[in-house]
Amino acid sequence: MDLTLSPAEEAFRDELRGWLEANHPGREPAGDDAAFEFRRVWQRKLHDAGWAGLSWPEEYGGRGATLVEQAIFNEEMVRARTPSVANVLGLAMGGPTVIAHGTEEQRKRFLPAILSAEEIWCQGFSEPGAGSDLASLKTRAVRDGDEWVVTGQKVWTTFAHHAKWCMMVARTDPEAAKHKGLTYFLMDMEQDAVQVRPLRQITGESEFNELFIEEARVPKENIVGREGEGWAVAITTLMHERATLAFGLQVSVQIALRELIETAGNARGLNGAVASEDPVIRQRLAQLLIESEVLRLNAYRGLSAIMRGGVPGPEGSLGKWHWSEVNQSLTELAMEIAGPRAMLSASDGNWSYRFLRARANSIEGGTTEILKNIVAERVLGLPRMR
Amino acid sequence: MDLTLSPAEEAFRDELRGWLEANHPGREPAGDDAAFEFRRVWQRKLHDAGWAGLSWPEEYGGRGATLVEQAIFNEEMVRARTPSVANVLGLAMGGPTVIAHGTEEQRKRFLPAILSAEEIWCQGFSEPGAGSDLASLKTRAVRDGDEWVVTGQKVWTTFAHHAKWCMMVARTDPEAAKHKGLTYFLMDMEQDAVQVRPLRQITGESEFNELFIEEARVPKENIVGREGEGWAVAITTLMHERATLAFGLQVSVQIALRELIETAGNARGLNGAVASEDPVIRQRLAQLLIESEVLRLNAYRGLSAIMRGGVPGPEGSLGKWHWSEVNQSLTELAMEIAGPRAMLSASDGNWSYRFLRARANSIEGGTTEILKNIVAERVLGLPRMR
Amino acid sequence: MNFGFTDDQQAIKRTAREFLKERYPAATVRRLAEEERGFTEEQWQEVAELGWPGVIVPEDSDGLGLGTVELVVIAEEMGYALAPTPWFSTTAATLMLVAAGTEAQRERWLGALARGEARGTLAVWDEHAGWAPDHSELEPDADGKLTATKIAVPDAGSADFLIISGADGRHWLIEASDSGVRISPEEAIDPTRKLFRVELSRAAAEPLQGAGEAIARAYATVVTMLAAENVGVGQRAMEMAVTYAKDRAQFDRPIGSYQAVSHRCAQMLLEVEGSRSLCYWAAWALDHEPDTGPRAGSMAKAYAGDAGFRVTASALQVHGGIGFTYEHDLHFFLKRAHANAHAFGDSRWHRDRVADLAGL
Amino acid sequence: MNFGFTDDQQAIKRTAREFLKERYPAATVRRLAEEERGFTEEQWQEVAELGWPGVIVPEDSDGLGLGTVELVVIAEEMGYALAPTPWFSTTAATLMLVAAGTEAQRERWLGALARGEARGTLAVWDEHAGWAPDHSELEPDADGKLTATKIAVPDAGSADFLIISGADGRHWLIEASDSGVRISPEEAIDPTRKLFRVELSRAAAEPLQGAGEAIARAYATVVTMLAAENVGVGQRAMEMAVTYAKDRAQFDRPIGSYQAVSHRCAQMLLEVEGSRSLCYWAAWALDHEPDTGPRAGSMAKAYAGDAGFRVTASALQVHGGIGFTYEHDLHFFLKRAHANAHAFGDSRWHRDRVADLAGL
Repeated sequence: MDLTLSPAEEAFRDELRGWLEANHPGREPAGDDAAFEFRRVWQRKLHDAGWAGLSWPEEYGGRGATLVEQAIFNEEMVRARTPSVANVLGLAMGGPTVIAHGTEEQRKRFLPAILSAEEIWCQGFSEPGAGSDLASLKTRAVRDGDEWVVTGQKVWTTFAHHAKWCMMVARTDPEAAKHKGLTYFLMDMEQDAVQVRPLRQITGESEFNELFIEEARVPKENIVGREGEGWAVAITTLMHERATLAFGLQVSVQIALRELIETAGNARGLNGAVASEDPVIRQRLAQLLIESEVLRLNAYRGLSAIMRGGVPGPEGSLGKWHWSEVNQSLTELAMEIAGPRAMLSASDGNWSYRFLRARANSIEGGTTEILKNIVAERVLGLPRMR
Repeated sequence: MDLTLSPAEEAFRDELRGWLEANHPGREPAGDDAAFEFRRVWQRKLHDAGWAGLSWPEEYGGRGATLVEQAIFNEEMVRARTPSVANVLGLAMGGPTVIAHGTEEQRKRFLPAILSAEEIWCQGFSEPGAGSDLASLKTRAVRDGDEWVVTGQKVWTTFAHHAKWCMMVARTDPEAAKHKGLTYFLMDMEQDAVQVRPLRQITGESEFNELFIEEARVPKENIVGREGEGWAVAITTLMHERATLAFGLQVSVQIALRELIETAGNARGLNGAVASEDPVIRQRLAQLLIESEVLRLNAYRGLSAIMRGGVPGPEGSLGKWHWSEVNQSLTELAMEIAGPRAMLSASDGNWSYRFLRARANSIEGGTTEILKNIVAERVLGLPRMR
Repeated sequence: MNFGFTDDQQAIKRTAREFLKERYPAATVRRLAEEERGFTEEQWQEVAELGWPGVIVPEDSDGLGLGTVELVVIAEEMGYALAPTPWFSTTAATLMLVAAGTEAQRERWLGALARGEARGTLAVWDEHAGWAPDHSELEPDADGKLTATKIAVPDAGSADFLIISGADGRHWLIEASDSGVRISPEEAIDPTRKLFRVELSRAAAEPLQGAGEAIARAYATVVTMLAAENVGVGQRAMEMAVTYAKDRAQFDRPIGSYQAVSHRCAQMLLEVEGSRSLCYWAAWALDHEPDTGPRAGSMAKAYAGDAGFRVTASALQVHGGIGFTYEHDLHFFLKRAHANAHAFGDSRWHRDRVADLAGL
Repeated sequence: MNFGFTDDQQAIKRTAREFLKERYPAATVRRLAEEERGFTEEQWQEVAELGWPGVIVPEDSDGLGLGTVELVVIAEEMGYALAPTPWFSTTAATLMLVAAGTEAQRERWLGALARGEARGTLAVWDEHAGWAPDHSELEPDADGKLTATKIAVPDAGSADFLIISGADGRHWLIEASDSGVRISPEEAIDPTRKLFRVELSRAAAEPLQGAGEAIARAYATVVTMLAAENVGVGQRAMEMAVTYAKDRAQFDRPIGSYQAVSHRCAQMLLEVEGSRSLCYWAAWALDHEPDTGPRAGSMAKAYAGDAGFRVTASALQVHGGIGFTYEHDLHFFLKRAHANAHAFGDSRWHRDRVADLAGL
């Protein structure tokens, strides 16, 4: 065990830290479009300096960075409180899936524009009738010469209104068993056959969308993996979602907790005393400090395991599940600290929004129920739930 | 809604309160046998004064008391901190089952000796392979003339070493469907064919027993209900267990919480301050005060519902489940208040014992998992778990 | 000794359930939620015709002269329907006047309140004080005028007068029409109850009289009403979750047949029923056992505050993604449950009070 | 940056797992649990031959000169096997001497400790003080003698010396053979670690020297060891629960196929792995990042204290009635987890420390 950085890793960190100090883009502007443009510019700047797709092979525009460098990168982003990048799904899920299952042509075609944020990616897996039971999806794709014709409906497609490409799973063999007849497509979002309808959330904003797909066309060279093997490719995407994003998520919790502690230090709590000096609040803040440390350490231990073993395993499910609980507790405590202002939307630090937004954490990217099933069955080897 | 007592109820309460003041037997002596004898004497005293089997019909030696009087009785027992009676299972489960399903001869034969604690009752339902899945029990009974010959093994038979009668379910038709081939017997414990082996618990004591039954004889007039209909009779017993005992259980929580508050008022807590003045401890004590009030009120609401509707329903499951959680929290808090003494068995107020004992609360008399199934399926009407 | 409602109480409950179901279907609630005022005068008149604003106004002031149990019966149904109406806020103000109003104040307002001709509200939080609802630092000027800002005041925009809390448990009545009063809407998490910012600038203030104990009991009644709302809110959210769990299939069976879902629903029942028991008891005690009332009220508020949020959040989890959409009705219930949990003292504060009142 | 163990650390872990499995099967643990002393000299000699008592003793005093990571590796395996041995208590005393012993004390004891020829223990709780482990009120007599009673002192009955804590963070070494020392067994909930009452009556006491910070780090190491034990205890209880859930059938299927059981087991994994991460990090930090060490140690203790109890209690629930019998081994794990949660500061106290050390 050695949790110190090697000289090379230290050099990497110092370089990055220096770069971030010089290039931090400041606070994100308000408004969906302005914020998105801001993130796109920020990603391009990162990319130009060689910080995007850090762990991707150099031949595809990455830096071939080690997992530890990737982790250092995430840590430094927390420390500097940088905003998000524009192409989150392309970087975390689309790119890795194309690298793992794509053809050489696909890699050359798609990867550079992911890195530069020229082409934004979204993900079309879930459907109204296929949530946790993803493989029951009904969107169909029918072969027509060199193209596939896709018809169906997708939900929860983040960034769909900004996206050029949708990584999508559709049923290509209605006769085959549930998991067998699926194929993984990269669908061009810029066609009339694809309609994006924003899905308003309980927070009031529309971060997600519905896709209505009516005979959309996908050329056959945009299949990832082989026809009928879409399920395996989709699992890769989901594993990357849970593993890679989980690392990012713990980082976001660290930031949020630091902000909450600041808030508590400035808030007048019960009977007028400073909230962070209240013994009951202190206990809960301390517990969150501990839990967020667990998230961080588990993510690092996961990296060490990948370094030894190769691919991310089902343990990633543990991190996503745990993160959702920690983030929900954190935002609930923020509401308690807000006192009567918990009733107002415009609370300091945007806590009311975050509190509502956190309710989705245990649903998006795999519900907690499904993640517990995965842990029980695939990590602990318990019998399949019937 | 009227939560005041009627003049008759007030008179009943005052009479009882006066009687308890004059007749309180003092603290239970140490040692299993001495304690049991003490409880037997105490029950006899209660019975002689007409306080046992309060709600039973007068013709069977009861007082024909109303449910409210029964509730008042329980409240006054708390207030006076009286010890337990000897024939808990006979009074709470055996008697009511015989009253509901027994023949007139059985009522005459069994009920008086239950009330007087002359004949102690135990319950033989669970088996090593049949815990939550009670109907999978394997103990067999074979007809032999006017008798049944019973062979099998039972576990968790409280008071078996003191008991004269065991209310027992055995399989009389091995061909019939799981729930159909069962019959309910009253088995005489005083025969060599029944061996009682004390089952040592994690607390060190042996409150429960195993029964090894090797061709025990039960005369056919000791069947309760009809042959093959034992499941329905057993359900009555269990309903009474959950409903009647639940009322007693909430009372025991009230006593325990009062004692814990006293303990906390005398204990030096964190950094030497009085434990009950510690804001974190106060929050948890207050929550227990609230939860125990919920237990009490739910029990009363259950009585009101029975007064309107007749028999205890599956809602009783709610009380038993909730009680187990409250009692576990309570004893865990007691350990926290005990500080380093939580490591010692001989803590003040016997809290270490109670803490260990409470672990069984969510298992005995229906596991929490089974009770939640019952609530989900029979109260909320959710589909049967498969 | 009977937890059942009297025939009259049953009748009120039945009427409330039917009236609110008829007049406040989901579409209406949704529309009112998006408006600034949140109700129409016609809607208020209908409520007034049922006599609800006068439930606790004495009969000689045109009220019904009923008690807290009746308030709680209506409040529970209000929560169940999530009807946006200023009935809660105006009843809170009425409770303060009944408890501690001067003869003149009662004369001037109670009849009008009972007849639905006037509305009031209760303003407790100073802009810069701590979160305790009894922690106002507001002092009057030497000539008795008030200058201060109160936040998160329910329905102030449509109230005729405000009861303002101040330091040392003092309270004043201020007319909304006073030139020193400025009322502006605040953005509330729960859009079915409108909150306002009230800025007072040397506003004319009439002190209430009445003992601290009467005021304490009025506050206990207010929080018991909020707890009762959360019972109704939780009951409705639970019913939505149970229905969804029966209908929605994943992996070829209804999700309600999975213990992860069915045990979640069982837990909702436990918490809703616990809240209900405490509310009914608190209501009864406030009417009949003055010593127990405030403790029971704080118990009900603490428990139902926590339970309301947990039950609605749990119902959202049962619904999955669809429950997170604005199009689904569930979030309105979650937001009300949340707001109620933090209004007039959160669970932490009420547990502290329970500890105090239990002599800890 | 690597969470993996070095080859040496792996070897220690492997040896510990095999040795403890071989020498401390359940029947042995059970037998020792029922004896007053809890281990034999032969058993101690075996442990000493592995070098474990000298893990953190410098090499020039015949120790292995290793660090906290190695201690934690062994402690985790000790918890997994639930081996009753005075290794923890004697290591706690050794840590104090290494951190704050005088030259003479180190000279006199460290070599003997490392070679397994002597044992010590650490006595912190005054009979009448509060529960904080650093809250002793003990003051020496004018001539430096000690009169006091310490409770719940692990393995004192077989120790050669005791480290006694007092007011203002002072510590003394007392030889068990001193005529002013009376040691008597206490009945402990956890029978696999023997606790004693130590009565001092004008006992000769040699003060330790050393700075407060070194002592604080020694205590942080002690609690990290206890946390690591709870990792092993939790791991073992989880494995027992998972095995039982696969084998035991009710309603014609293994109980592990019910979410009420399988999700419970998943929760165990979450908490065991979280505890493990914190322990390894704390151990590493205590060796390499002195500023982080105490905070990390308190985090590990708080989390693993809670988790150890919850996981073992949850495993008992999975087992149902059989898990509540003395015949089943599970309860020994539950009792150890519980005792560890309360030893040397409970989770509440360590969370307070985390808050302090995080600058809250």
